[in-house]
Amino acid sequence: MLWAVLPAGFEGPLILMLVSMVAVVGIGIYSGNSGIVSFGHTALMALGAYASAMMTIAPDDKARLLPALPDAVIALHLPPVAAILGACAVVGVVALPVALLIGRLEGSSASIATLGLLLIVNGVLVGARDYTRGSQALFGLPIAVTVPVAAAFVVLAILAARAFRDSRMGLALRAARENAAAAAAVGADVVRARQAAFLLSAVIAALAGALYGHFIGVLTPRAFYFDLTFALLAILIVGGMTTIAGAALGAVLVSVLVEVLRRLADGGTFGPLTLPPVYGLTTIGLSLAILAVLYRRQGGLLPYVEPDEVLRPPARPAVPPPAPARIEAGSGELRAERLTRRFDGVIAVSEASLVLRPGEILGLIGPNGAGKSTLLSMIAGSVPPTSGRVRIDGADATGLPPHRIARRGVQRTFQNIRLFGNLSVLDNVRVAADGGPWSRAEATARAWALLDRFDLTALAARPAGTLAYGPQRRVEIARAVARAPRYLLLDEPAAGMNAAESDALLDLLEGLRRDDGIGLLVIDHDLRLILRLCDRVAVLGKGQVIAEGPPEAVSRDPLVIEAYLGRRHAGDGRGPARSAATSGAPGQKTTDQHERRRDP
Amino acid sequence: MLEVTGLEVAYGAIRAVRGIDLRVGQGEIVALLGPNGAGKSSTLMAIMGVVPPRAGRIRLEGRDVSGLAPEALVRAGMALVPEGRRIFAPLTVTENLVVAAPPGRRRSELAADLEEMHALFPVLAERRTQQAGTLSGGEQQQLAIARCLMGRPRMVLLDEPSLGLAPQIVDQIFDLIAGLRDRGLTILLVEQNVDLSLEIADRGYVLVGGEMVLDGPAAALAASEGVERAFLGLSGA
Amino acid sequence: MTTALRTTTTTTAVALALAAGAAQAQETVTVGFAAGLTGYLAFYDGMVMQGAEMAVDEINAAGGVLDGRYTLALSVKDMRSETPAAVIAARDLVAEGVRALLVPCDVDPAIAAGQIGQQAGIPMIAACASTPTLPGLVGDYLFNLKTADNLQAAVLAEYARAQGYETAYILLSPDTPYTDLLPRYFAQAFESLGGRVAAIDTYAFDQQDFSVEATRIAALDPQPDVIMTAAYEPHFPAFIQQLRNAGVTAPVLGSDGIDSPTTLGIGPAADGVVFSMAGFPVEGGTLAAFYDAYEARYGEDLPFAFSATGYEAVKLLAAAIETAGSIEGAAIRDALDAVVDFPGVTGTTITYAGQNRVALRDVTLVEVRDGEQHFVLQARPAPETTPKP
Amino acid sequence: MDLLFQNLVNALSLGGIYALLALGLALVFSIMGLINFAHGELMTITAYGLILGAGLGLPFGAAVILGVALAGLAAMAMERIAFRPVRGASAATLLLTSFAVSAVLQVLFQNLIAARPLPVAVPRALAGTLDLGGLRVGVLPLATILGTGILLAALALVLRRTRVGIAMRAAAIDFQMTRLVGIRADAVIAAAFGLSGLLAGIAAVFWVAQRGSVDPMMGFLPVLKAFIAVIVGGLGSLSGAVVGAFLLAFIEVGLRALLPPELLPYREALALALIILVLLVRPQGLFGRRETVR
Repeated sequence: MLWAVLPAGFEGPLILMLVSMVAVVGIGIYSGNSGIVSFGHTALMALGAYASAMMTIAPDDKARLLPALPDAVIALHLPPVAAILGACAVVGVVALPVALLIGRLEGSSASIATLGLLLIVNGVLVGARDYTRGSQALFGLPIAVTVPVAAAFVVLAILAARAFRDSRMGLALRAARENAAAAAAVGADVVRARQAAFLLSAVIAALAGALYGHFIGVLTPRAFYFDLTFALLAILIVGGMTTIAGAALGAVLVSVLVEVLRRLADGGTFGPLTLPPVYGLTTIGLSLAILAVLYRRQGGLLPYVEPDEVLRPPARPAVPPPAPARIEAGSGELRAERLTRRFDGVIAVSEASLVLRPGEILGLIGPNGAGKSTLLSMIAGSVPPTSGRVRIDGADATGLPPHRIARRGVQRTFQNIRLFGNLSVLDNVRVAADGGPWSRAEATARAWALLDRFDLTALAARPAGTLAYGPQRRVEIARAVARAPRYLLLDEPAAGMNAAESDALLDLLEGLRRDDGIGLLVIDHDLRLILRLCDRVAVLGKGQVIAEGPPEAVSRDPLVIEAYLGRRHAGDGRGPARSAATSGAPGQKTTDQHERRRDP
Repeated sequence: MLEVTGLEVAYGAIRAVRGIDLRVGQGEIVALLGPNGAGKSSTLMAIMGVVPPRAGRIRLEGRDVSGLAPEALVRAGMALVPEGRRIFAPLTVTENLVVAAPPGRRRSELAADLEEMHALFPVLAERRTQQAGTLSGGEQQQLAIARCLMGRPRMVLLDEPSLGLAPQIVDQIFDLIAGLRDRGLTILLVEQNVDLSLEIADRGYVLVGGEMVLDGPAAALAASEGVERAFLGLSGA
Repeated sequence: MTTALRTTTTTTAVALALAAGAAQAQETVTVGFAAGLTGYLAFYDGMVMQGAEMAVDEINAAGGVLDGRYTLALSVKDMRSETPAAVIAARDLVAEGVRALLVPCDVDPAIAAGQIGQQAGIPMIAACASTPTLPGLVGDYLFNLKTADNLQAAVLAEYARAQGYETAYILLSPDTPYTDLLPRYFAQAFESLGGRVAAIDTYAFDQQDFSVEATRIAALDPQPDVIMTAAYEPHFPAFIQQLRNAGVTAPVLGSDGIDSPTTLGIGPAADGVVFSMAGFPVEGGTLAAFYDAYEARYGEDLPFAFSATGYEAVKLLAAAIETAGSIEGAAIRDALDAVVDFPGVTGTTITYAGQNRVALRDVTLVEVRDGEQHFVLQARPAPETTPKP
Repeated sequence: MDLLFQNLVNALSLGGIYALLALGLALVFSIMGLINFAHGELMTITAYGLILGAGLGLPFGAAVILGVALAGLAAMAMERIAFRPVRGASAATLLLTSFAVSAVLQVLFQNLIAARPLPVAVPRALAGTLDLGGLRVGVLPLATILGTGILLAALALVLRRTRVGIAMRAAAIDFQMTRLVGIRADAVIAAAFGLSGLLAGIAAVFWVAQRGSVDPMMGFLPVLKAFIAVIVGGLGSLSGAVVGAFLLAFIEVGLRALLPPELLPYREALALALIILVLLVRPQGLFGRRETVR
């Protein structure tokens, strides 16, 4: 037994290291998966510690220290380990409304809310002195945390954290950390996942707090305030917030550093060296270590990928991939009805209507700023329309959030590729497959099958952000298909591709229509691709649908050409002259226009 | 005036600009045309030092300015009117202009510069105390141009000045741009509006998929079908 | 590690002993101190440490304890003014084999470290935490040395009544036992002597603005005869300044928490403040001599009573070891528990016998005038005035 | 009536100090996205500067100038040494960096200056009271209100009228664009830090004058309050920071003056709850810019 042979002076620091490991692994469940730095988990630790104190301090002492407590609480006298677990349950209940609230927030507003939680809990613990002794120490907790007890709970915390990380929710949350819009677009309910993560991490934090209480034996609100918050965040940042291994490694490194510095700070003789005491060395050393990591490796020492994920390539499950039935033509339609969107008084899209049926490919073209992406975003739910309706297979879907639209069978890709950059290619697709009507293993099998189909198998373990442009596009489309959508909205899938790449893309898209029966809406500037691919083409100009029909007809429509290139090209005789601005030689006209514009 | 050679811009693994050459002569208006996503804005941002290029050289008036910070390029005589105008909306019109005056400029000179801008853009004179965010799109575009002129640049880069503006306003803006050349400025104009751009430009380049596919005198480009084909994605057909 | 350390020390000690021509080999008795050398306790614990160092050196220079069989050593661990670190420091010290322990100046870490020492059966002295309930909370190995809160309060109350003050306004903070209990003891004693408490107001520890409280006092009609508080830094300087700024002129009584340079340095606002302390360096007294020695050694031009009680603590331990004739914890504890009229360096005698490990000793009152302390009186309160802890 | 007036004075003087601090925090935040928790140490530096000035035999006014100047210089040094390497990093990274800087400075103060509180003598003139038509007002609160008021007005003038002020406001709106009109990034950031340091320094003078002492940890609490004020006002909004500061001061003073004694212990929690209430209604703060959804 390791701890039995440890010099006596090391047992305390070792236990403290294990307890801080439980804490940071717990915080990591929320912060690591969601990417939101939390300042509030120290408050949850405090709640856990105080809850456990209520259940373990001897009734006589409780009656003396906290006479205002209800008799039932005073009478409670559980053995420490039972009380620690009980405290986790209590904090779980208390943290539920907090989790529901904070889980709704993202980014820095969530961080700030957690800071508010820290301040409020501290204020309440200090203020409720009849129940907590306020700022004064609450003592008499049995000192019961030994190395094996702490180590056992570390294992428990790591298992819980790992289970969450690998769960559907955990994967969805990590995806949202990388790109919130894309996570919503594949149908992930990020809010729910974040709420669950907060709740679970709150419980683990409470566990850490209770362990801490039963290690120190004395509680004060001040012990669970900024100093501890800072110390725990330092561990997370140094190790790498985004992995469990990083959190654990951080706990080891920081604890060792603190211990070494603490001994150095006390002065004394180290071999031939005699050092004078340097007070505050620990704080300085810890701060400099944090700065060093922040300056050099902002993701921490072990970012994003767990060590075992590096060592073990992702495996294919034994189950066969589910193959959704081909979607029948005529089984419904996606309708955009008179959709309008204003931004600050500017009309981006005006009364645009479209119909997309399963098994057809509809092109949407138009010059820059015509409102194509806005129209697509309105259908996909990421931009709420100012007016108009979206109907999916007859049901009204107007104003639904993107993940609900996605769950109704509408998937999209983005003009600027939005992948989950630090997740593997496989996980990128798996996040979406997770939402389908099949088991987890089947979802994974489906993701593999799609990688095969999109020629991505060799790249399965690569972080998606490190791929070249073409493969990134393919990953994005594979991801959009993973949930077996009925309708697929593609925003400039060929932008930036060379001819060979866009030819390959063309085949892929045709395959989706032919083999799966998916209805595709394709926005692109590459008219060659649009003309070859589409059954119908709609043209958007200044927010309005100005033409719709078979590709050949549309491509000759002078209104279309004018919208793209200006009036003169529309008038150079390659189509029916519907435009008014035509006369004279090009050079001549230029002057005319100049004249006209100068002198209105 | 401006000479760009072998410019490459990449965001992570995505190559937005793939080794282009570009030259703008003293007093010229050169149009850089191309469809959405062709890499036009990336080119401008790289020239202005906002995005570090992966490769390539940028020379201004013969001097190598590659790798300079945006503010240093501004002091070297270059200015950018960015896509979407990016005026300082909560600031007044005058404050928007004053902020762009070089640090060394004296009060009297500054006042003269403001007068000049007011003469050039009468609408800005009318609205000098108004918050810039309350201006119409066209007025904001004028403000953005005036702001860049406050630094007395010799070389101006304009990114999609017509974007989101009504047609008559676009006409006005293009008149203004043509007028700038008459004041001796050299202009690199990035546009989607091919017709109008080629009307006022001396020469043009066409960028597709991060690569330069066409260049030539404006009139020749306007007459050629190549531009149209490039735009409509027919270049390879 | 522990053994190695002891061997080195022993070797040095032997060498010294041989050089001095002494016949016996000496062993070291280590006194541990889990001290807040950084953080908010640094001022207080640092002084206790220096006083203790002086006592250790003095005793060793005089040949050690138990007929020179042992020399003393002081082992100090910085607990950074953090309670958990105090536990770890105390555990380390226990593991190192200390024979006695000094606990930090604040009650929370003192209790935390005290629990460790109590478990290990090591006699402990709280050299500057003055809460009289502390020994009761921790157990039979912990002794209070500093003037206990109830003693200070009783002497202050006696003084207030002697000055003819009828009504008192009390400002307390429930955030520490010291700032909470001491004023309450004062109220109790003041009322038992026939005075009346006009009002009790509270402040919070994370409060640095006292304008509201000062305003409230200024608005009292009639004004209280005296204002009493146990607030210390940074609250006391802020409170007294803002009190005077609000135009309140009533005399202010304080306690030994404000025995610090700040009280003397804030200027006119502190003039007239009377507060209690452990002792005053009257000309020719033991405390004055100690302060001279302290200044000579550490160069501080303003030593405070915390250094003296740190010194007293080690002296008391040494005396207890002599009485016990042993360095065993239980024996030292019993010897401490039986101490009667031990002559302290602060100019008072110290008695533990019959006092439940709370030192019975004189309290000194001083008045602040022109940035200096002026002796007012030294007294031991009447037992019937002294509130029970 | 008298009590109400007194507490109004109290709230205004406390709010003024919070406002100076919040403004400094907001200025730096709006330009480089950093919530500088080491801002409090700038206050501490000023306070030590006052002591140094007194030690050098300077008159109080000169000591104030010395202390405030030290804070300004320290702020710029802090930016140059600690924050420049992480410029552009995430908000959390920046925040942690500032925590670390704050911790290092506190330890340095403890080791190099003094662990214990040091007294700061304030001129006798500031300790008196004035009689304003039957209403008694302390000179110091009055001086604080006047001082912070004049300073806020002067600052508004600087931000509106001077070119460096306009540049700072522009940088707060769109930093990259500010560089694109030729403003040097380093200069504007240094100016923002310097100004925030001066503001912290002046706030520290008033704060220390009320407090009478300085210790290494002194700055944490007021800066925490200022941080809350900035959040309430809306991160990134300068006028919001000022409004938030006064709102917080009024809530704090109001609760302390009006709460019944049995609820007084909960005042901090209650104050925060009120703040959270404000944020629930306006999550982006009173003057925060709502991020546009595109």
